[in-house]
Amino acid sequence: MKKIEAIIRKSKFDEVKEALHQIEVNFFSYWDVTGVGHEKQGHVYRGVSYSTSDIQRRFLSIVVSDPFLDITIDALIKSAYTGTIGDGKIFVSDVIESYRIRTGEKGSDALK
Amino acid sequence: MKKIEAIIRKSKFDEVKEALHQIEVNFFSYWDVTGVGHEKQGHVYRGVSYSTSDIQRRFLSIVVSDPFLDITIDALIKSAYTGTIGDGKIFVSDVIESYRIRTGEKGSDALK
Amino acid sequence: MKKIEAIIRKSKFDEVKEALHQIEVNFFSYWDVTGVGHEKQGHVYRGVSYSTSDIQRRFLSIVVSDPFLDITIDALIKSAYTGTIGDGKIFVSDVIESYRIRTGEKGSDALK
Amino acid sequence: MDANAVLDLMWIVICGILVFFMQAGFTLVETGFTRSKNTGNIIMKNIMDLCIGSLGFWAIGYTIMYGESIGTFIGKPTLFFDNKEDMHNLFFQTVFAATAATIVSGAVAGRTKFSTYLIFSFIMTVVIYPISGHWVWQGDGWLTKLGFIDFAGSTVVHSVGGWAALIGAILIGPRIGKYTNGKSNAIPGHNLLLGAFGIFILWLGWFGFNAGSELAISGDSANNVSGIIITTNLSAAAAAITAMFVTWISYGKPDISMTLNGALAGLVAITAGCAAVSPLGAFIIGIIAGVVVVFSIDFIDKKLKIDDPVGAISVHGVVGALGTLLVGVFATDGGLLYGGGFHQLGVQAVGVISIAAWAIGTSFIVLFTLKKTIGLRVSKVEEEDGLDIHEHDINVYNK
Amino acid sequence: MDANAVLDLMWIVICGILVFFMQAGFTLVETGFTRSKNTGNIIMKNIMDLCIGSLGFWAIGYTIMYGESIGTFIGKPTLFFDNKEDMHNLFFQTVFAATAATIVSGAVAGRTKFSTYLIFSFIMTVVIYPISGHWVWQGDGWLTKLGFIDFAGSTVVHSVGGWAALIGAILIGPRIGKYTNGKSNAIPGHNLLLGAFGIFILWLGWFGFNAGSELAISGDSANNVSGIIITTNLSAAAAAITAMFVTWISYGKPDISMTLNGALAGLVAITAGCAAVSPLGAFIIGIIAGVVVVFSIDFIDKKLKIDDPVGAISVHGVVGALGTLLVGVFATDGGLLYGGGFHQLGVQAVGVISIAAWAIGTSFIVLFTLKKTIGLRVSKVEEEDGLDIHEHDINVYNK
Amino acid sequence: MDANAVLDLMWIVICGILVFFMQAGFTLVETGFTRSKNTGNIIMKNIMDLCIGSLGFWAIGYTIMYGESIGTFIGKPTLFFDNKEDMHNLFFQTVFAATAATIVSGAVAGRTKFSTYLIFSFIMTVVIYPISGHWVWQGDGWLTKLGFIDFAGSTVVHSVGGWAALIGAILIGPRIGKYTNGKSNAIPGHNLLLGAFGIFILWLGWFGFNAGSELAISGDSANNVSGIIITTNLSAAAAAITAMFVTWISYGKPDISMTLNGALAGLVAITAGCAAVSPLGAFIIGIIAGVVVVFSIDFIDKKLKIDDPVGAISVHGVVGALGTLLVGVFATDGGLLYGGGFHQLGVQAVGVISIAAWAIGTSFIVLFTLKKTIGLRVSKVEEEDGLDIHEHDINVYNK
Ligand SMILES: Nc1ncnc2c1ncn2[C@@H]1O[C@H](COP(=O)(O)OP(=O)(O)O)[C@@H](O)[C@H]1O
Ligand SMILES: Nc1ncnc2c1ncn2[C@@H]1O[C@H](COP(=O)(O)OP(=O)(O)O)[C@@H](O)[C@H]1O
Ligand SMILES: Nc1ncnc2c1ncn2[C@@H]1O[C@H](COP(=O)(O)OP(=O)(O)O)[C@@H](O)[C@H]1O
Repeated sequence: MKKIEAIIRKSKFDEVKEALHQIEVNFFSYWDVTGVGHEKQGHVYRGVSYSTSDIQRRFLSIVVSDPFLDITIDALIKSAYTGTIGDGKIFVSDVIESYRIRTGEKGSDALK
Repeated sequence: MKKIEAIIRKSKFDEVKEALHQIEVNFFSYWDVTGVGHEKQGHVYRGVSYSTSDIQRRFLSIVVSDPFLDITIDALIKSAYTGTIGDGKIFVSDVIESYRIRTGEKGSDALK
Repeated sequence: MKKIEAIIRKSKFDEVKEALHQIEVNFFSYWDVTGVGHEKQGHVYRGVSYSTSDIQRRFLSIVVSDPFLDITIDALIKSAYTGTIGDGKIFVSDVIESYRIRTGEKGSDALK
Repeated sequence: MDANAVLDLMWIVICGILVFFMQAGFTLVETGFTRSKNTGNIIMKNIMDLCIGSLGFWAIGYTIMYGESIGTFIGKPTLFFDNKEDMHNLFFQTVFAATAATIVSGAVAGRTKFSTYLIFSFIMTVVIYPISGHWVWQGDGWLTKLGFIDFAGSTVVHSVGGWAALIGAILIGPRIGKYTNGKSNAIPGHNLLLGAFGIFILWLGWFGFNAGSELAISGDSANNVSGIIITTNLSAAAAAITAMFVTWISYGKPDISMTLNGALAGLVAITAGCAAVSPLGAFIIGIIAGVVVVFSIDFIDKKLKIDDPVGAISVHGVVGALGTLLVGVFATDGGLLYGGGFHQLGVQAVGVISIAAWAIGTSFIVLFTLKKTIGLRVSKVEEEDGLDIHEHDINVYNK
Repeated sequence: MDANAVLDLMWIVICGILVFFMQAGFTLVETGFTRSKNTGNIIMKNIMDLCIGSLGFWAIGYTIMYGESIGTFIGKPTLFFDNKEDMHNLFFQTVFAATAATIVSGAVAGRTKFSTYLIFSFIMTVVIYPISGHWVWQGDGWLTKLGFIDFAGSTVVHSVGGWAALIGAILIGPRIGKYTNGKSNAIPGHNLLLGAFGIFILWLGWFGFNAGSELAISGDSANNVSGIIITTNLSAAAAAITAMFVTWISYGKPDISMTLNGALAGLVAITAGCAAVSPLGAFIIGIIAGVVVVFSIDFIDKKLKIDDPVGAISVHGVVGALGTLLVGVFATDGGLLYGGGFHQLGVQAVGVISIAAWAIGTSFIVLFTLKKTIGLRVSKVEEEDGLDIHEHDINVYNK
Repeated sequence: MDANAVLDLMWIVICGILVFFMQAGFTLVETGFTRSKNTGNIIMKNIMDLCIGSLGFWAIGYTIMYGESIGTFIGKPTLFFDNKEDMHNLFFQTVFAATAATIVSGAVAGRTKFSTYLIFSFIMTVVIYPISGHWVWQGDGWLTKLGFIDFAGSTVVHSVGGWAALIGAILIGPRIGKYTNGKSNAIPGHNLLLGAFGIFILWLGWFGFNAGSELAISGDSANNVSGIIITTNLSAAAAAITAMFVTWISYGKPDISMTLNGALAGLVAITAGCAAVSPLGAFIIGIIAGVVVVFSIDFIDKKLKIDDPVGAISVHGVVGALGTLLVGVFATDGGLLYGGGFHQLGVQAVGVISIAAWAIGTSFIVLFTLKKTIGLRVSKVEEEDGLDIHEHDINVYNK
């Protein structure tokens, strides 16, 4: 099992969700984070101009069984893409074990 | 050391916290996330019915030393359980190193 | 590649960010969490005294390539330090793969 | 000035101040019923239509409405009104004009270009609203002569705003994601408490709106004023309760946002007849309004697929027209149920229809022209990210 | 109507409008002092007790209270009040009735069934409140005849609400998690700014509440009205400062929510005597109220273990009774400190106790019956998830 | 009392109530424009300056201001004002005093010790404000005798508050992180909607502030009152629009918080001359205020590097002075543009400067003494964590 953490534009979320839905990845958790990265936004507040690289983003945490890894990455990259700086990142790491609280199931059974 | 990530019902949080407390796991971090999963909630807003699988949940991140892993999982599964769809998931992964900022301690010493 | 998760005091965030900037770690994501730990805060609300170990903290998730790991940890420990209980923790884990959505780049190239 | 005249002036000023505060109520309702990313834009639209209205109505709008009648159709305009004896009336009418303009804002929330909105708001206040207003309230207008009754403006203010809102919502189109695969989707407002508090403020202001429209309080007007306060309050209460029960029965739960719309509908409905109907009449008008508003919102959203985030078209347009018609039914003097026959009802219908035609026609011309020139709508990216960040470079909510 | 009569009517209408706005203040205080998951439910309760009160008091409550006295105990009811000369009074009394009802809402927040609340609110407005009100304010009531002074309703409105709140809080029981292992736990409100803003609105409305209860402003009443404004303001200010210092000393920090409750307590306390005491008397009454309210809240929470999220029982019940008694001490005409002896104080005690008995008795009967039939309380799951989602199918706060 | 006298009293009471409500407006603007971690502290400061003002002005401040003049410089103080005939004036002046005090709060938000603030607020209300107020409004004050015109207090109230705010902001120093490497940093407010709603309330209250300052409404005053309502409204509207366009041009987008400050600036600017200028004059004064306020905020922040989170120094101090001077230009009777020559303008300058000197001098002495004794500022940790948690042991916002 792998954990995929994707940090995407908030405005792309609906498309990403739809894309995951298409490949039947209907299980994940998300929350809003602030991202620091290449992208910079220039602002003026009460006459003070400032530029910030702290940008609102959405963080998705998706645990998938190994066979699903590639298509999920693929779906994410395609649906979250705009081509301009700030599209975000995807990180993959290992998950040793998964449990479904309701049933106590373990392993990739817990992911379905 | 292992990282346990548990995604539970918000309404179960107090019980889970108490259960962790019982087994002396008094160290963790949590935040609110939206979960997408089996559970679906039907709503009506201004006459429009809609059903959403996006449900408010609480995300717990608990790093424990290896001997604590099993009892923690156990406590989580028991205390977060209701038996109806949407009880949530637990994911376990490896942690290579831990530091306590205050003392610079490393390894499982940092976790106590 | 390694993922560094640091849980720090909110009030130390600006210093930490500056310290990371110094060592050219300009890429990360953060969000606010509640931390449960040693630190306890005593409060009185409408005459009821209570003490809580649930404290507002900031969670930083930083993925770095291996050579950057040590200096990043170092910078974090130094800048987030106050010496009193509740300074927070740092956890390190493995990342198998990283992608930059904008370019599709993989591996540590995706992190720059 | 003698005490009675002072009383009248003071009453008008106080009521004007209450109506002024309705701007804050509209702002809260509109922000509460929509998403947080557009809050700043809504603030600006609402403050600006108050400012534009204040300047525009003083500069010319007031005399277009109340100036000496040119052929019962329009007032003779003079610039920069400055008649020391009439300032209280200018004030009272200014805040009414601002109300008409602000109604449109809610229906087009979340997707409209700010600069375009400013232009439309200006035209609304100095042309569209005062001309049809002249027909009814100037004294020599053709609808007055016909015997049309719209005491405080169910039609003159609310329907005009509501019909312009209708045209706006149609021409601008729905928000992205509102209708997909031919289905209407729910886009919950970001803070219903703001909405509820806004309703309290509007209800409060409405006492000024209706009872101030007596334009006097001395002598015989005194009891009229308090009668109006009661009819206004009863209609609002009845409509809110009714809307709640309608949703309770139709959707299974007492719906908050519809109940709030219900209260507003009750207020709009009684506006035309608040001085002409009995308390019992007001109560029944409220019940009717509470039923109609729920089904109207439903119909416009699900059947017509016109995206109106706050329900402005139904609350102000549809219920405004309805309330005006109901005067022909419930007026204790001349109403159908009081033995007056169909005459008054007929006159009411003529007024409702001709003013609807005027409001729809003119706002279509204006908005269509704006669409073809500077455009009505922000770009897709701007809408998705929210108008606040693109139009005003700000996040309203921060740490 | 002559100018003086118009002045009186106008004053009553304006004050009624101010009191009306207190409903918004109560809504904000109650939502601010409780958790976000019940916000929508609180909105609905507060809007509905206004609506129910508006209809119920018009339909029958007003005449139960002010109708011709049947044995000094109850007014002769007539249905659907429609006396053109008296509409301003109906309005003023309606918003008072709604205030009494809404007080209960805060004490039972976060766990009460919505439908049950609606029924209780109705009975409160048309039976419990108007009957004891008749005793004091109708003119022929037995307490009036005894010489009982409750100028604007510390007892008639606030204590009645407060005692009903007490019974409600007891019968419904504490919120889950409020008392564990015999210890009271803190459940901080979700937005104290709402609470603070609500207090400003209540303070504002209270000027109408107290000064409007003069029921006139012409002639000699004019100076009474402004005197009342001052006593009201001084008592509120003194009580807020006092409550702040009491908490500063007892808990180590100036506590915000207690300071807010302090301001309210000062307002409730002066309500009975606002026209009978001097500014200095008002100042001292405020100080006493500010001390008492803090200890009362403490006592009810920690010793009696009655869960009252907003402190309504203390603020309205206890301090309302206290303020009524203090009239017997500070009334410049007949008060203990002004050489009037214990007579007035005795009369005040009789009034306070008999009305408390009435309010406690009747609300016990009603609520106990409701408990045994449709139930008072939502289920455990509903309470944990929040009333908004289960009772109204909505999240008030969204993106 | 005859009907005309009652009318005057009633008008003053009503306007006082409106001005009272401005306290809520200031609270909302100040909280909205600053960070959430200090919200509770701001609530407490604003409630407390109202309470302190209410008690202090009654206890002594009012007679210092309006007591029999001692050498045209100060009123003869008497303790605990208790003149039944004059309570309406005490009330009206009390809420004015509270306004002057509360202006300071905004400029020193986010870093000031609460206890120190309370002391300063008390001195402000009972010494600084009433003495200079005496010079202009008591009738025998030396500035009155000179012919200085400050109808409703651009200088007497707003500038005094603004200059004290200036000294406060300088002596307390900027918030941590506001200026780094010689550069001004943006610290966005946490909820601009609160700010906007606060502005609506202030605008509302300002009708009472300005039109109430006529201190009468009967007879000839009636038309003055409505004239003032119009000039007040026009200036606010013109200034808001102007500020919006200035930011649109300078920064590329119509800035929300500056537009809100613009509206306030228009209100402050017209306060001195609201009864002396024509509608057109008010319109132009508003435009000037709208331009000046933006550049003044800019200048104070970026050039002077004085940290004023809400722009109080510019809005109240600078624009207050400006508005007072402009009376010398636009007064229809005696203004420069109306052929009155430079005389009035000169007198206005004398008033503006001498009151500025007084306010700056006295608040410097007081604040400097406080700085050297109990300290003005919280510790670094307290500021970073937020004043709420350290000063009041509370989080305002919870779940
Ligand atoms: N090394 C990292 N660790 C954690 N989050 C990262 C890292 N690098 C980037 N991010 C997240 O990805 C977001 C997008 O990255 P950015 O550099 O702005 O654009 P791009 O990926 O197009 O080069 C950042 O705002 C941040 O949230
Ligand atoms: N593969 C996954 N990755 C991340 N989060 C998940 C995953 N599967 C489920 N979750 C989280 O667990 C929650 C509960 O899952 P759900 O399928 O609704 O119920 P159940 O676990 O009882 O089958 C989801 O709302 C989501 O937050
Ligand atoms: N085992 C853990 N897993 C996850 N988060 C932890 C863990 N231990 C500590 N934390 C986080 O670190 C924060 C600081 O820890 P605390 O014990 O209070 O202080 P210290 O690290 O100085 O001993 C906690 O509030 C919590 O957010």
